[in-house]
Amino acid sequence: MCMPDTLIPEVGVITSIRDETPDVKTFCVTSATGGKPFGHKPGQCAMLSVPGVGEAMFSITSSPTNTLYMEFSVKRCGTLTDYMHTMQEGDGITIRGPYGKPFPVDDVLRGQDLLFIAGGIGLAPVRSVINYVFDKREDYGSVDIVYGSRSAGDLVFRPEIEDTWRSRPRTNVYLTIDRPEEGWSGNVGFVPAYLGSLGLGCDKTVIVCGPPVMIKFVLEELVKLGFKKQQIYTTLELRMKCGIGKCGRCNIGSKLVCKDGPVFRCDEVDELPDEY
Amino acid sequence: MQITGEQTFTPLITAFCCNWCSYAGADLAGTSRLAYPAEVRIIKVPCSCRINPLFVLRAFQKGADGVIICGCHPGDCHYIMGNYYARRRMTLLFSLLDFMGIERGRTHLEWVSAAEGAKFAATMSGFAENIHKLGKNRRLEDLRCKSS
Amino acid sequence: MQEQLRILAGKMLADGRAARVLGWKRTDFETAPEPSFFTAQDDLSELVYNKYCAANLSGFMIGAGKRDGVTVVFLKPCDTYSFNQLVKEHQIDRAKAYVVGVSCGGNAKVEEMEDVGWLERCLVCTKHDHVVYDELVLDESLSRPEAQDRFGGVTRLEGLQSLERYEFWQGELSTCIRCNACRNVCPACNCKKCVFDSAKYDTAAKANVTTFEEQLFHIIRAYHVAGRCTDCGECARVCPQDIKLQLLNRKIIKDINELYGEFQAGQDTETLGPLTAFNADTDAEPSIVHTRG
Amino acid sequence: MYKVSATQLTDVLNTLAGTMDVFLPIRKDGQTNFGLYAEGVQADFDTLKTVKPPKEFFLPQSESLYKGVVDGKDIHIEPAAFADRPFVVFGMRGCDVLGMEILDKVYLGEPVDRFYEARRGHGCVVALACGRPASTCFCKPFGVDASDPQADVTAWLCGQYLYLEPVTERGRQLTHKLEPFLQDADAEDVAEYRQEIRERLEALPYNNLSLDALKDADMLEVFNSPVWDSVCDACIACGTCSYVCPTCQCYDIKDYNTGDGAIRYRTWDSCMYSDFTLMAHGNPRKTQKERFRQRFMHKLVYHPSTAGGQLSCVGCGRCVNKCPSSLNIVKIMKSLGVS
Repeated sequence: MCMPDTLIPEVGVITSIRDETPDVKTFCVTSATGGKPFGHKPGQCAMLSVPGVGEAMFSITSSPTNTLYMEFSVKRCGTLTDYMHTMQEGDGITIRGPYGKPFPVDDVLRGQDLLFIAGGIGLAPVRSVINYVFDKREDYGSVDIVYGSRSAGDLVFRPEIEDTWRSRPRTNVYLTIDRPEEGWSGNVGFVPAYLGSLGLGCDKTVIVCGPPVMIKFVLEELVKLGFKKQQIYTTLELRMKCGIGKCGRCNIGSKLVCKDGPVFRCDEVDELPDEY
Repeated sequence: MQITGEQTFTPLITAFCCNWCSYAGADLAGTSRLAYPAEVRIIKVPCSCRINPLFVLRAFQKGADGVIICGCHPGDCHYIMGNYYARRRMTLLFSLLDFMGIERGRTHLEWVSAAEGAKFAATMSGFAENIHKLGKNRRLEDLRCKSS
Repeated sequence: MQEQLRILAGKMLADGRAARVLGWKRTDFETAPEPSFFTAQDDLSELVYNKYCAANLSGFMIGAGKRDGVTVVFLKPCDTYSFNQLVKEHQIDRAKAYVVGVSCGGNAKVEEMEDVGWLERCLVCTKHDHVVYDELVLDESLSRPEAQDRFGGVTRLEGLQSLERYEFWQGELSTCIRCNACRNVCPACNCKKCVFDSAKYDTAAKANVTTFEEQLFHIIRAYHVAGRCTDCGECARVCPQDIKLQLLNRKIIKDINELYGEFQAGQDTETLGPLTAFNADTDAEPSIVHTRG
Repeated sequence: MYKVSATQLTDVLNTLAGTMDVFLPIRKDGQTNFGLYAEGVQADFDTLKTVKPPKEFFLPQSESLYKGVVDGKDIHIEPAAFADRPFVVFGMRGCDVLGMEILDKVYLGEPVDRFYEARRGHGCVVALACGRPASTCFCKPFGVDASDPQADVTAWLCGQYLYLEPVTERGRQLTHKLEPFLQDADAEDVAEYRQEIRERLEALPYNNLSLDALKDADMLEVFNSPVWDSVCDACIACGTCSYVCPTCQCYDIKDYNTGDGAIRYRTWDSCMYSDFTLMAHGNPRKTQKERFRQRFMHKLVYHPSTAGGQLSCVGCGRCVNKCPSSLNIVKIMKSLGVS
C-alpha cells in the first residue's frame, strides 16, 4: 500500500475534556495508541473531524513542549463544534496536521521581550506560544500578557493564568472584562484602552489574537504607543477545507491562510487586500 | 445474485401519517390486532400538508421502495384545509414522478380516519402487495445508501 | 426600436425620473449582449435591443427594488409575466420600477456566438402581449416565428412507456453539471437560502454524486416553482448542457391546466396560484395519476 | 511521425479500448462532452470544445476520499482506493492541455495530492490540433499553439489521415500499441494544415490580445479598482464559468451519511457561490462583487504572483460561450487594461 493522501486523517481519541467557560471546552487528544499524533510548533493548526458531522481547522492550544497530548480549546459556534461539545472522554476523533506556519519562536522571538494581547477565545492559539516560552524561560526576555473578554466567566484558562502564569519570573498578567460585574476587582474596559493605560515600552515583540474588530483597534493603539508593524505578529482564520493550500478558499490576496499563515507579521497583512 | 432477488425481497415502505386521523387509525389497527405488513414504517406528521416533496424523495433515497401518504378525509382536516392543499400538491408530485419514469405504483395517497383501523390495515397490505409486485426501487435509488 | 429606447432612457435619466436604466449592453459579440444598469446618459450609446437580447431582466428587479430611486426596465411580453408574478409575490417594489414594454419577434439561440435558429421558447410562445407596463415601445413590423404546440414535447413524452421516459430523463439529467445556472437565472427561484445551499441538509451537494441527486435537484426545483413558473424559458436557455428543462415545468403547467383549469402564472397580480388554492368539491384525487391513460 | 487512414480510426480506438479506458468527445443532444468510448460509439472530433473540460478525468467533479464509521467510541477510516486503470484522453485541445499544466502545479506541488497523482500517472493525453478554432478562442496570448498542441501524443486530423506524433515516452508506448495501423509520415504532411490553422487563428477577434497590462500588476491596485463595482452587475452567481473552466481548481469537502457510516468526498466548488467562504461567524466576502472579484483576481493576479507570472487562464473561451449573462474573463481583462 502506497502512502495515503494527506487528506486522510489519523484516528485519535479524546482523553479528557475541561470546561473553560460556558461555551468553550478544552479537549485533550492523543493517538489511538497514546502519545501525540504528530509534532508541531506554536501557532500551527490541525484538522479535527467526526465522520458524518464535519471537519474544521483548530489551532493547537498546547505547547510543543507538552509531549503527552495535544489540546484544543473549542468554542461552540457551528455544526462540528456543537457536536464536539456533546462528546465524552474516550470518544474517537480524527485528526490531521500539523498545518500552517508557526510563530517564529526559535529565531525572531528569541531573546526578545514579549507582549501577548488576546481577546476571548483568541487566547487559545497564543497559549501555545506562552507555555512554550515559559518552558524555555531563559531564552526569552520579559513577558506581558494582556487578556480581556466579555465577562469574568468568559476568560479562558483562568486557573492556569492565576496559578501558573502569574507566578512565572519576569512576567506580568493584565486581565480586563468589558463590563463591571460583582466579584471582579480587576480592570473593566476594552483591551485596546486598557493596553494604552499600562505604560508598556514599545521595544517588545507583540503577538496579538482575538476578534477581527479587537485586532483592528489594538493595532491602532500599538502604533500610537510607538510600535512598528514589523514588531507585531497575529494569527488569522478563514474557512478552510483542505488545510494544504489546494482547495482555494482561505486566501487573502495571493496568500493562503492555511499554508502561508495562519501566523502573519502585521506589515505583511498590510500588503494584502482587506478581505478577512 | 438475481436468483435470491425476487424471493427474499422485503420492501421497505414509508408511510407518512397525519397526527390526527391516520396515525390514530394506525393505532386503532394495532389495538384491534389487525395485521398489516411489518415493512411499513410510519412517520408521524402534524398534517398531510406538512409533507414536502423533498420528504418523499428523501424516503426513496434512503432506501424506501414505496411511499404512502395518509391524511384526514377531505372536510375533516384538523387544520380545516390542510389536506386540500396536500391533495393538489401530491397529485402534481405523483404526476411529475410518473412523467420522469418512476413507476406509478410506488407513490400513493389515502384518506384514513381515526375510526378506520381496518381501512388502514387493508390500505397498507394492498400497497405493500403492489410494491412487492413492482420489486426493488431502482429508478429513484441512491447507491451510496445501499449497504455493500 | 433601439434608438427609441435610447431616447426614452436618456430622457428618464436626464429629468431625474429614473436613477438607472436596466437594459442590454453591447459586447464584443453582437449575439451576446449583457444585462446592464445604465446610470449615465453617455453610456446609452451602448444600449442595444435586438433578437439576441434574450435575458429576462425581471429577476434583476428584485435587487434593483432595494436600491434608491426608480429603475427603468425593458421587458419583452413574456418577461412581463415574470415581473407580474414577482410583484404578486412581493419580491419587486412596483413603485420603484418603470416598466417599458418592448416588442419581441423571438430570440435567437446562440452557440459559440453564432445564430443557430430560434430559442425553443420562442417557437411555442403564447405570451404575445405585455401584461404590465408603464409605457410601450412597439414595433409592429416584427413578426414571430411560426407557432408550434407548446405542450407537444410533453405530450410526446407522456405517450412513451414509463421505462422509456425514465431512460429519456436519465440521458438528459446525467449531463447536468450542477452549475445552478437554471436556478439562479429563474425569476421564481428567489429564496434567500435555497435548500440546495443549506448546510443543514446533505442535499447541499455541489455535484451530482449519484444519479439520484440529478433527479432530486431537478424534480425539487421544478416542483418548487410549480404554479409560479410563467414558462419564460430562461432555465432551458442558460443550461450549458442544453437539458430540456422546459419539459419539466411545462408538464406541471399542463397538469394544472387539465386538473384545475387554465392558469397562466403572472397573468395578473391577484388570482391565487393553483397550489395556494383548492376546490374542496371538484379537485381530483392523486390516484388520477395512476388511473388515467 | 505516423499516419493512420481515417477509415481505420474505429479500429485504432477499438485496439486502444482493449487495453485501457478511452475517453473522447461524444456528441449527444447537440452538446459534446468527453465520455467513455465503447464499440459503436461515434466520436465527435469536429466540435471544438466540449462543454465540460477534460480535467474531470484527473480531477473528477466528485470523488470519495474515504469512508468513516463512528462505532460507539471508535472511529474506522477506510481510505478510497487510488486510480489504477490506465486510460487515454483522446482529442484534448491545446488549451485544455495547458490547463492540466496549471492544475499540476497546484495538485502535484507539495504536499502532493495522491488521488490526482495516481490519475495523472495512469492517464495518457492525445492532443488534437484545432482545425476550426472559434471566435471565442484566445489561446495564443497564453502561448498555446493550437496547430501543434503538445501532450503525450500530438494528433492532426487532416485530409484522409490521422497523423500522430509521439512526444513523451508514454506517448511512444501508446503509438506502439497501434503499430499494425501505422504508416510512416513526415512533418511536411501536416505543414500546410498547420499553416491553415494559424491563418484561421489570425482572423479571430481575440487572437492577438496583449496581456502586458496584467504583467507585474499591483495586487492592491487591481483589487481596489473601481471596475469591480459595476462589472458584476449581470452576474447571477451561478457556477457555470467555474465548472466549464479547465483551470478552476477549488474544491469542497463534504460528508454524506449513508445510514451505514459517512462518505467523505470532495467536489468541484466555485468561488462564485455565497457559501464558499461562509463561516459560523459570518462571511468575509459578503456580496457578489467580492466573490466575482475573487475569481478574476485569482486567475489574473494571485495565481501569477505565485506561479512565475503564469495566468490561470488558457483562453479556451468556454466562459465566453457559456455565461448566462454574457460575462467572461476577456471582458474583465479588457476592463483592467488588456487590449
